[in-house]
Amino acid sequence: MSDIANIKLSNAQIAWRAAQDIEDGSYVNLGIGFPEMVARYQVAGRKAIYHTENGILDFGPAPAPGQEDWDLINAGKKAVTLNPGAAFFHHADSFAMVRGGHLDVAILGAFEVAENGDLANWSVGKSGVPAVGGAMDLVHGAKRVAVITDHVTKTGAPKLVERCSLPLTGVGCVTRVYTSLAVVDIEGGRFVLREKLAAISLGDLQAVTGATLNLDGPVADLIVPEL
Amino acid sequence: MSDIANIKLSNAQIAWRAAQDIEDGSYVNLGIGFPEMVARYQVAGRKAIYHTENGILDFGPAPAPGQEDWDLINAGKKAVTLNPGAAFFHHADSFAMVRGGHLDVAILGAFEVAENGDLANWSVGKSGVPAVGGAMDLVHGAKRVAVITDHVTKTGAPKLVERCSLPLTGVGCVTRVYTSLAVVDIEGGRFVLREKLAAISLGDLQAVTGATLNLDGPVADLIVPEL
Amino acid sequence: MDKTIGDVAAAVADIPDGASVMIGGFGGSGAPIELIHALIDRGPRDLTVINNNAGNGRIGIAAMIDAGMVRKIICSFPKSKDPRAFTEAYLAGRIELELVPQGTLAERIRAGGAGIPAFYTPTSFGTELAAGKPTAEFDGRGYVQERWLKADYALVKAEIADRHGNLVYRKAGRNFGPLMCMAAATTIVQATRIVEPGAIDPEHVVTPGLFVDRVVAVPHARQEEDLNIEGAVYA
Amino acid sequence: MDKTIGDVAAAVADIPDGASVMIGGFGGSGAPIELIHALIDRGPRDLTVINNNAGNGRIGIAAMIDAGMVRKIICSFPKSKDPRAFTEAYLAGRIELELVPQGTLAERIRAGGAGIPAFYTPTSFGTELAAGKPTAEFDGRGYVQERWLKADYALVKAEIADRHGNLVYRKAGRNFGPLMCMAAATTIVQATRIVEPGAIDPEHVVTPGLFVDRVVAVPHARQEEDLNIEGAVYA
Repeated sequence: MSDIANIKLSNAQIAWRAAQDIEDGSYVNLGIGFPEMVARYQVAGRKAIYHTENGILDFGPAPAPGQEDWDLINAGKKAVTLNPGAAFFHHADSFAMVRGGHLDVAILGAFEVAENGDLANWSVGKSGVPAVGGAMDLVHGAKRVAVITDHVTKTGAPKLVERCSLPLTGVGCVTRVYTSLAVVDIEGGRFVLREKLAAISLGDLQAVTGATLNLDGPVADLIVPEL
Repeated sequence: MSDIANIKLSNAQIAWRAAQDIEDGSYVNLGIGFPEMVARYQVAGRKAIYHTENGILDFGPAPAPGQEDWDLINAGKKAVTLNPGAAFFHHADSFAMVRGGHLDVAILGAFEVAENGDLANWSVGKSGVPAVGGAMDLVHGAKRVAVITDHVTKTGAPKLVERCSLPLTGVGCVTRVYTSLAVVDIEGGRFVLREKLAAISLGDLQAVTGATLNLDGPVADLIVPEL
Repeated sequence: MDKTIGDVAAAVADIPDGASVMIGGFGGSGAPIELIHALIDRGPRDLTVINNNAGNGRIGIAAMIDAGMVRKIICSFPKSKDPRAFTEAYLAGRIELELVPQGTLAERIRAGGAGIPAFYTPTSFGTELAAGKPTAEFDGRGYVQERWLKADYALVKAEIADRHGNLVYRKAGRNFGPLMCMAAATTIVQATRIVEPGAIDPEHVVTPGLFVDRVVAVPHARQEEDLNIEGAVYA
Repeated sequence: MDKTIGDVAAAVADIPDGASVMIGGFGGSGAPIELIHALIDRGPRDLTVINNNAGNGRIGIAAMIDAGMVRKIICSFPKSKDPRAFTEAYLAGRIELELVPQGTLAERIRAGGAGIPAFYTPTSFGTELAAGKPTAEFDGRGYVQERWLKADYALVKAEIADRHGNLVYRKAGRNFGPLMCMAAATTIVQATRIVEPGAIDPEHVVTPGLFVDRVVAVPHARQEEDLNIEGAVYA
């Protein structure tokens, strides 16, 4: 397993891969932190409209340094800009969009994802200060809820597991996982491998995955550009 | 009883009396039909802001004939005008104002009012086409829910009763009734007479009332101008 | 992203028999008359119509009823100046009525759009309109449990739309429009004017475009009330 | 009808010990810093604060915590760039935390303002944040029952207010403001500009004046984020 660190995708590459599945005309929410990176790799010629739960639809990238307007921020409290056609709304309307299933895609980070679609991404347990933000809403908030994550933890433990051990964010909510090694769908309570890096064997991939990777048709090579 | 028809207040006079109790700065909803007349007698020097459940706050009187804008109507679908400081909002926000208790006064008509505060004003029974509109919301919608009504029906039957016989609009919701003969509060499940026309004796008033009129302190003369 | 569609006929061309259709408007204010008439031209049957009212005169929803397209109406106030179409169909047993208090109707539609399957309201507690519904007591007061209301389609009238579907309304024509846009699987909007994205100030948008699927320009939209004053008949 | 009040001190002068206080803002956007600091000057104790966050740096809500005024915080995300004030008080057991998912927090506040005592949401179903709450199944899916949230006071920042209390906000500073205005017994608003009734287009009003009790002009309102960048301390 020691060579996983050498072959695995960077965060940028995982974000790039996730961006390829965002269709033209999609309404998208990107979780705070790593998922925000997906917007950088929006496919040319496709228009995605980004939603931020603090009340903006169709915001754009960060302004130039020094040009920040701190009333114009995203859910991660980073300064953003507006695209033509943007709209402001209050928090109840914003979460009506989320909870009402009006987003096409939500992309979130994960501590653990289980083969039954359960997600744990908000709490590592009892110590410290708990904080949940909008994560528990977002997992019920989109027609498609995807996760982007390293395939294993910093200590090498699997993040794709049979059952989550950490406090849940949502039950049975994730349908696709983009990892540093593979693209895995969740269907009927099991992981189905769709793509993997050519450099890793199925056996080695299974060895760093905490639940069975099922096959359902051919497994494509996970191919991403240098970034 | 035959002289009740001669001494009783006109609708305009009942509306005038109800208008005297609307304090400066009040937010008021007037039910469709007869209650709309209360706005005509707003006390000089007091500002009341009228709410209509179809989404306007601070509308004014009807425009001149021929000047109607049929997108600017009240709940009775009559053309209105706007005062400076008016606002438009959608139906859910409008009934949030109602149901959330943000109105100071709602004034409604009645078929029957019971001594327990129950109101029947939307249905005369099973035949024909039933229609409820906003009545059932309005009875839970104001800090003070008052009724204006003739004291008796056209056939002389009491409208102030022990228990409503018609389908209820709301349970225990009315706190004051302005009738063509008297002003009656509802307190602790009983009618308390506050004012009556000087021309009618307490006994005669009781005789046309379907439940006991209790006394709690002096009964004032119900005095209204010619209108 | 361009949600505009060529004409009202194309905008409603896929509404099938048996569909549930929310129709904006309170009386004539906000009534999308041209979309309704396009739907009559298409002629699907067995529709469930959700509107505050149930038609007035011989146009709009009343004309849908006269055309025999409506199986059921969910509304708060099926009366109007000229309610013949509904009244005759209802008394003849040709149309089903679900009568809902107006605020409950609005809140049920909002709940449908907001992913809230049920809520409690004081409205109708203790009345016959609460019959058969679950009740509960909170802080000593009785409430009725009401369910969300969704629909397959919404037909809504706006004043200005941009190509992304952002909307502003006109005066009290707003009424149920923003709620119905949220609660329908497919939202179809007629707008007096269609503008480029960015032409509506982001602070002034009432319905964000994500709630809207199709936008069609009807620059000379008629007011239902004016048509009724003229004695118009759509058949 | 004139809801304006002379200064921020007068605006918050009656907020007593033990009050529940909703405070608008998401991070620094929409945070009514001047009203908060006026409340610190007054110094009521044992407050319950409802906000999306729990303070950042040494100003605003963080400074309220440092001043020992806050008994409990109801929020979704008690973390920030500089969360020392809350973190220290929380870990020392000096402050109680009710953690609520952000959308549930927003909806509970709206419900409080809209007279809806309880509603069902999919959010948090099956998680530890649903522990002890009633659940129900609708159409085969599990939901959690959540209760309305009201407060004695709301402190909200608007961009423009008229003398009747009609409000518009600035960009994403809107966030919880319109909801909190609805849900508090007494709503206190600081506005950058106060105008005469009629100066705000009725189509553009975001919070109608009936939800607002007091309006105070703070023409040179500071942004919490800017103050934190400057290293400001309020004590």
